[in-house]
This record gives sequence, C-alpha cells and structure tokens, in this order.
Amino acid sequence: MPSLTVEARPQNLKKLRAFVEEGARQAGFDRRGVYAVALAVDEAAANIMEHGYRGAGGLITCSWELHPRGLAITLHDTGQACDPNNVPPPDLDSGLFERKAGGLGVHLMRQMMDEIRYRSTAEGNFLTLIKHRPQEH
Amino acid sequence: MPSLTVEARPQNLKKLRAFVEEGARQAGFDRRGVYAVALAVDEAAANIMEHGYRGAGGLITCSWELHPRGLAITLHDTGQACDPNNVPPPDLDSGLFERKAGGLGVHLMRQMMDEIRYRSTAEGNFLTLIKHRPQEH
Amino acid sequence: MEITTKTYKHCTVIKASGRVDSETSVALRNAFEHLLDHDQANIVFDMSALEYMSSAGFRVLLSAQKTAKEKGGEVVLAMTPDLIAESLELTGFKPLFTLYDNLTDAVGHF
Amino acid sequence: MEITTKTYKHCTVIKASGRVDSETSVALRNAFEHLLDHDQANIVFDMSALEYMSSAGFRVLLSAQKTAKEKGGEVVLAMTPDLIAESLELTGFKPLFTLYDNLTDAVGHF
Ligand SMILES: Nc1ncnc2c1ncn2[C@@H]1O[C@H](COP(=O)(O)OP(=O)(O)O)[C@@H](O)[C@H]1O
Ligand SMILES: Nc1ncnc2c1ncn2[C@@H]1O[C@H](COP(=O)(O)OP(=O)(O)O)[C@@H](O)[C@H]1O
Repeated sequence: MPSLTVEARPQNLKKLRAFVEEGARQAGFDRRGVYAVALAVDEAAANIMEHGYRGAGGLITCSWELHPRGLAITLHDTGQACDPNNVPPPDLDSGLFERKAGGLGVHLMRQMMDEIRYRSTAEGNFLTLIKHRPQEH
Repeated sequence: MPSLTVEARPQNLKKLRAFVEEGARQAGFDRRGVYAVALAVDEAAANIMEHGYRGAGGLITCSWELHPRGLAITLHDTGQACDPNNVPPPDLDSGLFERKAGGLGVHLMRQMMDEIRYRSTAEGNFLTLIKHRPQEH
Repeated sequence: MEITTKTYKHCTVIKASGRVDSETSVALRNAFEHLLDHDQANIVFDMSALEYMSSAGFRVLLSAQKTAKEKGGEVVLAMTPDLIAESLELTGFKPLFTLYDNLTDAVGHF
Repeated sequence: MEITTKTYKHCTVIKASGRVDSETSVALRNAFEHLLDHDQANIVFDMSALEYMSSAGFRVLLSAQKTAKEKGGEVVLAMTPDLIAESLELTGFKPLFTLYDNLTDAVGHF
C-alpha cells in the first residue's frame, strides 16, 4: 500500500496529486478519472491544511490501494475532526452577488468520488475516498 | 507553344492565371515564382479588358513557352495600344488621403517579371512577359 | 503556474498556464486584483493553457466577477479546458460567466 | 471567393476566402461599403483564407481605408498571407495599414 507523508502546506498539494494520479492510472482510470481522483484528494487535503490544522501545519499521510472495483485512497491527519458527509451542500444557484464560495471543495470531492468514509479516532482522522471504474458501475 | 484564347471578361481572369501557372510550374518556378507569374498576367489581362477594350469585350490570346532562362508569356489583343513601359510609376509614398490607386497593376507586373516587351502592329498588340528562374539570375 | 496579461483597447486578457490550486491561486487572485484596482474591469480569462483548477481557483473567479461587475465590467472565460468546464458546471458556476471557445470572440465581447 | 462578416462590440471582422481579382473585388468592395454605409467604420479584414489578391483588391482596401478614417474608424489587416504581404509592400501600401498576425490582437485594436 503506497503511502506518502507531507507537511500540511499548500506547496505539497501537487505532490499529493501526483501521488494519487499514479494510483488512479494503475487502477485503470482514463484521463477524466485520473483528474477526478486528483481533484478530490486536492480538495480534501487543502481542507485539512486550512481548516483541520488551521494553517498551523502538521502532517498528512496519504495512501492508496487498488480496490476490487477501482481505487481507495486514505488521508490521515491529526487536526480538527470534520466529517465531510456532514458538511451541508453549497449554494449552487443564487445570483452572482448572493453567491457564496464556501462548500465547493467538499461538494466537488463528493461529485468526483463514489464513496466517502470518515472516522475520527484517538490516532487522528481517517478520510477514505473510493472511486469505481466506470465500466463496473 | 500552349495557347489559350478567351473573351476579355473579368470572369476569365482565373482561367488565364491557371493557364500560365501551369507554364510556370513546368518552367520550374517555386510557389513564389508561380504566384508572381499569375499576378503579372492577371494585371496585364485586366488592363486589356478595362483599358484596351474599354470593357466592351474582344479576344485575348495568351501563350507561353519555356525560355532558356525561365518562362516567356505573350498576350495578344486588338484593343487600344499601350506600352506598359511608358506607363509612369505609381505614387508609392504619399499619405493616405493623397494616395492614388492608379498605376499599381503595371507596377506589380514590372516587379514580378524580369523583362517586358511590347509591340503594337496591324495584327494587334503583343505583350511579352519574361521571368527568369531565380538561380540563373 | 505562469500568468501573463495583455491589455487591449477595451479589455485585458489574463492568461494563466499550468495548475491552479490553494498554493498557486494566490498569484491568480493578485493578477485579477491588480487589474481591478486599476479600473481595468473588462477581463478575459484565457484558460487555454490551464491543466487543472481546484475550488481555490473558482473562489478567485467568483470574487473577481463580483468586483468586476460592481465596477461596471465583467470577467469572461475563454477556451476553458473540458475537465475544468465540467467542474464549473458541477459547482453551478457556468451561469455566472460567459464562456467563449476562442480568444477573438472573447476580446470582441468588450 | 466567399465573404463573411462578424460584428463585435467595437468592430466588425470581414473575412474573405479564395481569390480577389478584377472579377471578385466587386463583392469585396460591396462588403466594405455596406459596413461603412452603416457607420461600422472599425473594420478588421481577416485575410487568413485568401490565396491571391491583385491590385483590384488593393484598390478596394485603399478606398475603404480612406472612408473608414473619414468616419473616425480604421481598417486593420489580420493574418495577411506572405505573398499578398509582399505585394502590399511593393505597392507601398504597408504604411497605410496596421497589420496583425492574429485575429485576437486585431479585434483588440478597437
Ligand atoms: N478537514 C477539515 N477540518 C475542519 N473543517 C473542515 C474540514 N474540511 C471541511 N471543513 C469544513 O467544511 C467547510 C466546507 O469546506 P469546503 O467545501 O472545502 O469549502 P471551503 O473550504 O471553501 O469553505 C469548511 O468551510 C469547513 O468549515
Ligand atoms: N492594355 C492597356 N490599354 C490601354 N491603356 C492601358 C493598358 N494597360 C494600362 N493602361 C494604362 O495604364 C494605366 C495604369 O494601369 P495600371 O497600373 O494597371 O493601373 P490602373 O488600371 O489601376 O489605372 C491605366 O490607367 C491605363 O491608362
């Protein structure tokens, strides 16, 4: 199970994306699937950096494994807990000046993945993102 | 010596160009040389149509032959005589509002060709345009 | 990410290449804000050389569009790559922007 | 020859394809005059699809430029093919026009 641990700084997002893109390619995803995996992980990791650790740093460990139906990625951190499944959906239709930019990251993450599991334990938070190969949907 | 006779109407300019383009290709001219030959003949023929026959029609006979140093094209018509060698050079540098559009055709013809011969006889006018292959200049 | 701008008679084109994420979106925000602060509120965002954009980039676009419109201008998007266009769609951003598939039409908008 | 026009906020693009000679220059003249008669004097002439232009075409461009400037506008040339550009040079027309190597910059001129 390949894993990568990085400091929770935005400069490391591209490393995390490259790392999971490799997993997505090994899992057999096409260009769109690889993009979706990188985007979901980027959004999750950016939230950990900004909200979980409140910009104060810490570690993020990312690992991926080939899943029977695709790819499973797990992000581990020791910042504040937040189950993305409990984040309310964003504002998708109000007019420009009423539009809020919040909640887009979690929303995109959900759209890109098929399943999102979350556990907060004494060892920290574990976010697992699962994406199926399209043909096996 | 291939030759083509057409009515002196602008609709026939493209036939004349295509006819001499073939000669220019056989003479070994490159893209720029073929373009130059077509442009010179077009300008000469357009002048015969407009000025020589005053738009009233008549016949133009165009013939070409491979010349030792390139291509020689002859245009024959029975309209008003005009030796292009006697046409004064055009206005090439005055400002926009002073600029006259006249004389451009003969000027371009001269620029495109290496030699221009003209004879007006009882049988009509004979304009011969000669262009050398560049390497033999 | 690289950002270049080119100013025309009635608009400015911002072209960003590469990847926009939480790290690089700061530079993109600065580029938009610089123009908006200098009353250049007619902006074409040339996305043709972008490979990736996360929600951090979308936040920049939303706030730039609000400011531009407040100033009587507008941000239009040109040549949005297909996968980024899908994210724009999913986040409900499409209706907030006019999209052009070529730069000439985008510049001609202004 | 085919002629299409596309009107933008501050200019109109005339695009001609094929060959301009004494026969076809009439249609080109009409296209320019139609715009100029309707006070659309900011004109981009998109030459990218032109294969050939004789002095008949140059005469059209000269008279269009005069009328356009009289009306406070301008004719600019975009993507002039190399051999036509050489003729423009030889006839001393180059200084009378601004030339752009791409359509976006030409539209952005206005
Ligand atoms: N890892 C996290 N730790 C704490 N809070 C989080 C975390 N991830 C998301 N959140 C909360 O969920 C909200 C929505 O996140 P997101 O969709 O990425 O939008 P944004 O970050 O733009 O607000 C955040 O504002 C934050 O309150
Ligand atoms: N074949 C011809 N017969 C009579 N006059 C001609 C002929 N060719 C050229 N001319 C004269 O030479 C002038 C210059 O011709 P040209 O350079 O083609 O410019 P334009 O036709 O635009 O005036 C013409 O205006 C005309 O007076």
